[in-house]
Amino acid sequence: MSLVPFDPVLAVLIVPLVAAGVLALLPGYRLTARLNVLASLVTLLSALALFVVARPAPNAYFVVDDLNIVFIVLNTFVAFTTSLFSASYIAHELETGRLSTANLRFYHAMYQVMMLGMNLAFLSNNIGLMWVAVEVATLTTVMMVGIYRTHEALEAAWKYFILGSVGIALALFGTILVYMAAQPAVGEGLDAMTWTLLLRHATALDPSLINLAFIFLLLGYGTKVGLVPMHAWLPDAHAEGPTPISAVLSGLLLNVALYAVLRFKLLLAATPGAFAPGALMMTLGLLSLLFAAFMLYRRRDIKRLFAYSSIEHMGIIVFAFGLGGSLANFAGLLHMVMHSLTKSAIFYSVGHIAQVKGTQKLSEIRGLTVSHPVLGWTLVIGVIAIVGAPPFGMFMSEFLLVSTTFARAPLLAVLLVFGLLVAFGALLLRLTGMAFGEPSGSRAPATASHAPTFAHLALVLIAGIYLPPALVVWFQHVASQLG
Amino acid sequence: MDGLALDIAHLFAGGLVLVSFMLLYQDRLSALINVYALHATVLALSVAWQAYIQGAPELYVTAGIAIVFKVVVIPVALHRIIRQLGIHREVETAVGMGLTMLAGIGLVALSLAVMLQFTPGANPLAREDLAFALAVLLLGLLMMVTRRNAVSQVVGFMSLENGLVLAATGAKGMPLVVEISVTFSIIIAFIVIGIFLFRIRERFDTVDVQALDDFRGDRR
Amino acid sequence: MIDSVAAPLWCAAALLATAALAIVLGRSSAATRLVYGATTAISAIALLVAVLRLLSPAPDASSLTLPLGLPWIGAHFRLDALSAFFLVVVNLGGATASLYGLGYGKHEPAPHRVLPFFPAFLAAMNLVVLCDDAFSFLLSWEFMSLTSWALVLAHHREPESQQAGFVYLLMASFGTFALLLAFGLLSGPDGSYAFDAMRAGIHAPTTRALVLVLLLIGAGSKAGLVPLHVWLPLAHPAAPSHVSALMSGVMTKVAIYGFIRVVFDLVGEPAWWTGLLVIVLGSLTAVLGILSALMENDLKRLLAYSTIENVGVIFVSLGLALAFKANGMDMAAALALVAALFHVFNHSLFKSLLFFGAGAILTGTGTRDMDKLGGLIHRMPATSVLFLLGCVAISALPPLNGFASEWLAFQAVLLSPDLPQWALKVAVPAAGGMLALSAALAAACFVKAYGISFLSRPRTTLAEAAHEVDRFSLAAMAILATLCLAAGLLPGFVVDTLAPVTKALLGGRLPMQAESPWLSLVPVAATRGSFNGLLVFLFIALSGALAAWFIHRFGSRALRRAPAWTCGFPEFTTAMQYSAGSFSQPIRRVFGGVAFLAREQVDMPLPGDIRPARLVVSMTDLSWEAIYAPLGRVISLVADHMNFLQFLTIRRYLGIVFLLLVALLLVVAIWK
Amino acid sequence: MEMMAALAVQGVQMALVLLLAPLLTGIVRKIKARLMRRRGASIWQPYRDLLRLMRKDVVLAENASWLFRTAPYLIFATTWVAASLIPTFATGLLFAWSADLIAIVALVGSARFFLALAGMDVGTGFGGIGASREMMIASLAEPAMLLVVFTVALTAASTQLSTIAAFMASDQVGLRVSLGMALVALIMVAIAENSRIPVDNPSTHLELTMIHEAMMLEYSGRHLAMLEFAAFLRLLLYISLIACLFAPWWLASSSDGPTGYVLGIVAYLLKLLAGAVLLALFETAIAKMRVFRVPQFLGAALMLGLLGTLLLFVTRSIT
Repeated sequence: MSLVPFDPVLAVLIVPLVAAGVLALLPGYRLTARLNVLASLVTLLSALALFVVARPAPNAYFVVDDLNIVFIVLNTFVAFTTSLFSASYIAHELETGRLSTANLRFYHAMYQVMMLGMNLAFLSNNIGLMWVAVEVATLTTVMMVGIYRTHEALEAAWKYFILGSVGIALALFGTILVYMAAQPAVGEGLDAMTWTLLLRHATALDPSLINLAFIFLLLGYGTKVGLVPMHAWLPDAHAEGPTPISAVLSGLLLNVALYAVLRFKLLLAATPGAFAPGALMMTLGLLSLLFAAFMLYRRRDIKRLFAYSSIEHMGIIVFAFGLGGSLANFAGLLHMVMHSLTKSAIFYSVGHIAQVKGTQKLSEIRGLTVSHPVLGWTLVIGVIAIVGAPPFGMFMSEFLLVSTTFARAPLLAVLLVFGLLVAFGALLLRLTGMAFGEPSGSRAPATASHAPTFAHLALVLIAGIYLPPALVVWFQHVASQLG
Repeated sequence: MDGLALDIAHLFAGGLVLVSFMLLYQDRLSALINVYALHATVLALSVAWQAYIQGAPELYVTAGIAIVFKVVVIPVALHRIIRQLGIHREVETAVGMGLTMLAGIGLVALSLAVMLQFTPGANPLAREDLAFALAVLLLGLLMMVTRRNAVSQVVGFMSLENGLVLAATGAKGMPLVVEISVTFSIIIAFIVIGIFLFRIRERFDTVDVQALDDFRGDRR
Repeated sequence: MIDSVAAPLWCAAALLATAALAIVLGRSSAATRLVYGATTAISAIALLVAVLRLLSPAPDASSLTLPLGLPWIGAHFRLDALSAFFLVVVNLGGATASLYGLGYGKHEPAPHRVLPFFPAFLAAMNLVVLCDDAFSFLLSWEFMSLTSWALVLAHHREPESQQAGFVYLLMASFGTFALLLAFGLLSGPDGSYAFDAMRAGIHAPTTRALVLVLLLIGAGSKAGLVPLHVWLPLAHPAAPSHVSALMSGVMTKVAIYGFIRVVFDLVGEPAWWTGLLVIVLGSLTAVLGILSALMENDLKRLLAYSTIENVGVIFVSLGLALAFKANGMDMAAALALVAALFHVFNHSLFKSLLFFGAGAILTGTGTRDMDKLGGLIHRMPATSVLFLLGCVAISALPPLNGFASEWLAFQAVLLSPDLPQWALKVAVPAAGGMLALSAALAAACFVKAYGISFLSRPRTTLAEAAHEVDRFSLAAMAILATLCLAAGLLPGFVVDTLAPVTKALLGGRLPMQAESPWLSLVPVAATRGSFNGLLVFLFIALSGALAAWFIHRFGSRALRRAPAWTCGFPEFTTAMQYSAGSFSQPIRRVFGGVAFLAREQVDMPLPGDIRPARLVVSMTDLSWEAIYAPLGRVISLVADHMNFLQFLTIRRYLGIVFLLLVALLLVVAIWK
Repeated sequence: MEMMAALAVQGVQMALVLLLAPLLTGIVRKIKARLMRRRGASIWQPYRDLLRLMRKDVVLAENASWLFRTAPYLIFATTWVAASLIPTFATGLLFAWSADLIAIVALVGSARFFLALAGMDVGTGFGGIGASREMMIASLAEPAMLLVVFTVALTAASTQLSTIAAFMASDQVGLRVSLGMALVALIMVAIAENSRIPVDNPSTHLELTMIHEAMMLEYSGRHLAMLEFAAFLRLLLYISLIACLFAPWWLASSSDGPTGYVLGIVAYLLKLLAGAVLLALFETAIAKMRVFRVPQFLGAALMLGLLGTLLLFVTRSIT
């Protein structure tokens, strides 16, 4: 259909790489912002091409299958909308002087490198390459979290770096163990690290080594997912970094790490002798859900509030995959997509709210639906969507998850519902405080780009009522594989 | 030949664990960095020896990178950072030295028990390397957990990374591109650490993690 | 086409379109008239369709599946006798509320906060009644809660409506999760969520019992059963009056529909003790509800508590139906279910009428506090007549519909000696006693409501300056009042229309009332007991007219005005009148000690101290103090204790991760 | 043809009830006076009072509303209908099946409802005190009354008065404990409803003690006549209810001819006389209770009614 053999997989990787190179050289914020949006748009289009073009055969380094095709498109779409939001957000930050063009010099380059890392992580067929991609994404986000150079930002970045790197190191050790387990069956070199071959020979893998490897991988990538004992970096990284980065962190990076855990769970499900990781994942999931739910009550900073809400939702998703069964897995996958769309939409409006009100303190933000109707109501709709109320998409995933859990493990379902209710109480309490009542602070109209937020919420609303059959088939196929 | 080669590899790996213990024992920063350089050299030797035994020429590249960066560049950079930032010299520990040593021994025993139990199938060389790598990894973590100042945490982290490189070389036939990119990313990590240490120094005028902790977000 | 499920679905879609239109219209002045006009028309059409479906003898239910909702199941919709009846209740309430809104809406300070959500609320209620699979049922159920939450927050500037909104949505989602768990049980691990699959499935007795308890929690909290009722008196008064009429009159009925649909239709054979549980809860709700209503001084809160009482009465009848069905007495079960459904219809009528009246008072005087009203009968004559009719109906006095449904409930109670179980033998008469007590207290409560607000002399300038409301509000109230009278005079007609519902759910039905002589109500047998509303009404009217004619003919007609007798006190101030609190003081003395731990302390100043003595009355809402306050304290305590985990140092976080890793390795090493 | 006869009997019943009511109260007042060693007014005095009041003109308060003026007729009508539905001298009346015992109790309840409202209309303290205390008493008396109705209806397996009377007259009834309790409860409720001595003093206008009189304080002329007549009717209603339920002998059924009716009427008069004498005796023998002791009094009636129903449930399953 086109002259040059257009391979979307390569395009999705090359475009951010080239863009990063170009953006690193260009000074001046206005031009780089537009270029950044353009690059993200091109990446999105090439990712969308994956739907149209026949799927390329998996080679040594890249693979496109039912699991990652949806997440690549989601990743590039949210990256594109975040770039739009970041353009207007950073422009405002420059005006108010919180950021200078000096320390913004590498911002867009870092942004594109992060995109490269994430896309590579999704596309890579090689577990080692995936590890490197996640490491690259982590390092770039560490730099961006510390961009404001305030005391808190540096402390948050340093904490994020140390905890992230330890986590990633554990993940590397897990990857090496998987390689060791695969070596006798699949042979040495690249083959022992490529997913497709590992899956094909899964029956021959050494089960005991795979179990040990999964523990390291779950702890390693779990740190990047933000599961409770390893979550400490997440709230501060969200609160102190610029809001586009919080949106990317919550929306995409958590998904990337979770995708990695899913890949290895696929492997584990295929290995007969391996012990079921369900119990461990369910405990970590419930622990995160309950811990985050209770921590929501004492939060005083709006972005830290939604960071803990991300931990809570990651807990729900990991619990869903831990429970297993086609319905719960389907619910988990759906929840991942819905959470990233809704949470990034919430962070877009939170970003604008923090700018307009000049503060991130919950106590100083009141009466949004009166002072800034559009921002206020998008926040209300966002929070209603995130707590899993119909007619938004999260309701379907929570419906499936809670009903199957109650049918199979009633006590766990009661715990799950208790966690959800406690979290809902906290979010609703803060939302009522922020969105309603007498407005406080400045009432200057917000010069904000609402397009990304509306796009996300519209998608979530549609998904709540009608899911495209293609997506359903893919997810059901993966859900049955996940075991 | 096989027995002797195994013993020498065993010697190097054991030596790495011993140097990790020495790292735990240091109480002055400059001495700590020198012991880290020693740690890196033992790693390089072990990798070189693995290359010789497995007849895998690309491992020499990893050994070379290890020597160039980890034995020379990183310790020198750390020394300059200490001198330039005027960081006070002692290493404050959060947990008593005796207790840390005991914990270290326990960790080594645990890693040996776990790895040897889990890898009956693999060849003896790989099993040993993995066991010792896990030990070095856990000791690195122990060091990060029990030290107060930032530089000693960084050294702990780098020794942890060395354990990983040992594990990677132990796994016969680990593809070169992964080796290279793993070591490469560790180097980038170190660059980021350097930048941060300067920024922290510029803002906090001390690199003591204690001062850093006072600025935890959303304080009570 | 009439009896197919497509017609009401189109009406629901039209309502959603009106909601979208309202958002687009935003703050333009014509929006109020346009939106309420549209909703009136659509609800009227849906009402017509539902009535035709209910009257037409179409035995089979028509169902439809749309490709929306759960991908592999789709959204099922079904219109059978039960949903047709509740569709009538919903759309009748909807039509009259929108008609009332046409007039009342003009005084709304922030119309843009009410208009988009009102049609969506109506659409959601219509959908709940039509849905035939667990997912779309819960989706429209929670959507109903969401839209009503937004409406409760219409006047969001007052802090108490914010608190009302928060408590309401939290309790609503708690209820929805209970329902979700119940549907999880019914659908089983493989997730067959369609209702017909659940109907066909065989469920273990423990599942059936657990589903019923979960339904009691889920639907009960939405309807207002006692321990879960605390949100209702907060939320209903906070919403604009026509919305609180919808919430009290119609939304609680949709909750009862949910209960009936699952317990009677999906679950199959109930255990006998479930009936006992429902009867006990229902009678407790009835008495506690009306006692709290008596203690209220705010008119709309009084009406909200009285809704709780009527919901209690309905649940007692439902419990009786369950008990009879469990023992295979289909005829008695049919009688009890007809009593419940008749009371559902009646309550939606007179409660909406009373809330419209309260709304009229609010626009007329600007306040809901009864102690500021008084003498409105002279200044708002039309509203006072209609409100009086509502009060007479709700107090279950003979010529009107309240008495008819309560009479049926008593007939059902009188059938209960044939029940074999001992617990039921003791519980049913006690429940009958509690029903009678709550009916008597309801009469007292509405004497107070009417007497204090409409009769006697205006207590404040607000009441003096009261003015009559516009014709739309009066029209809406008049429609409901005439329906109350009609249902009271011709109860046989209503019982006949309910027959197909009981036939579908319980198999048995009451004998045809149409053949009974003079259209009287003969539920079981003529010798057993019958009641003819029309004849009694004519009898009273005739004898009243005869007496009036006789006196005016033979006695005197003279009449003159003079000041009222106040024991000779010179000035006749309004403070001498009884206030709301003083009217309920005797009843508080009798019942308050038990129900509210009511304590009265007289704070008498020391001799020589000239400050006035004060009487302090302290009452506690038992369920709030026993369940919700401690729950709130526990959660904030746990949140406090866990809060330090946000402020640890990096080293300690690393330590936690390190300990977890070591622990896992130990477990794996030992356990493997 | 027999439709006309039934209609005639019903007409006689309504007229009889109307005529006897003032006489009954006159007799009660006469006997009470005699017991207190006073001559007391003649037994026809209530008739003279009613006629006198009907001819006097009505003095209305300034702010009295239309409810104040229409309430008396409504109250009189409902009480008269309730009284005429209770079989006095004959059962199986034409309109008997149009309303059963529960409906009659509800009719009396609606009369009380409108009286309380009328009492509050004028806005003086007395109306308020009367209405609030009346509703407090009603909130206990009505459930007790309904429980009595339950007990009786469960024994006779019907709530239709004529069926109950027929059952009570038949020998199946036997001596039952629950019926005894029902009788005592019914008497206590009758005393409370008719505001007789222990609950409320019918003849006094003392602010603190009057309940029923307080609501009628503002009335005058023909309206007062209507309310007084309603009060007389209510007393007759309760006594004929007790007679019909617990002493249903010689009630003429629709089948036996005029002799049965005459016998029925004579028996009914005797029953009324007995009731009046017993009431007068009871009233002079007991002093008025404090207002907040009345709830215990009525609580006892409620408990008796509930116990009666419970016992009945239990005994039925044993026999």
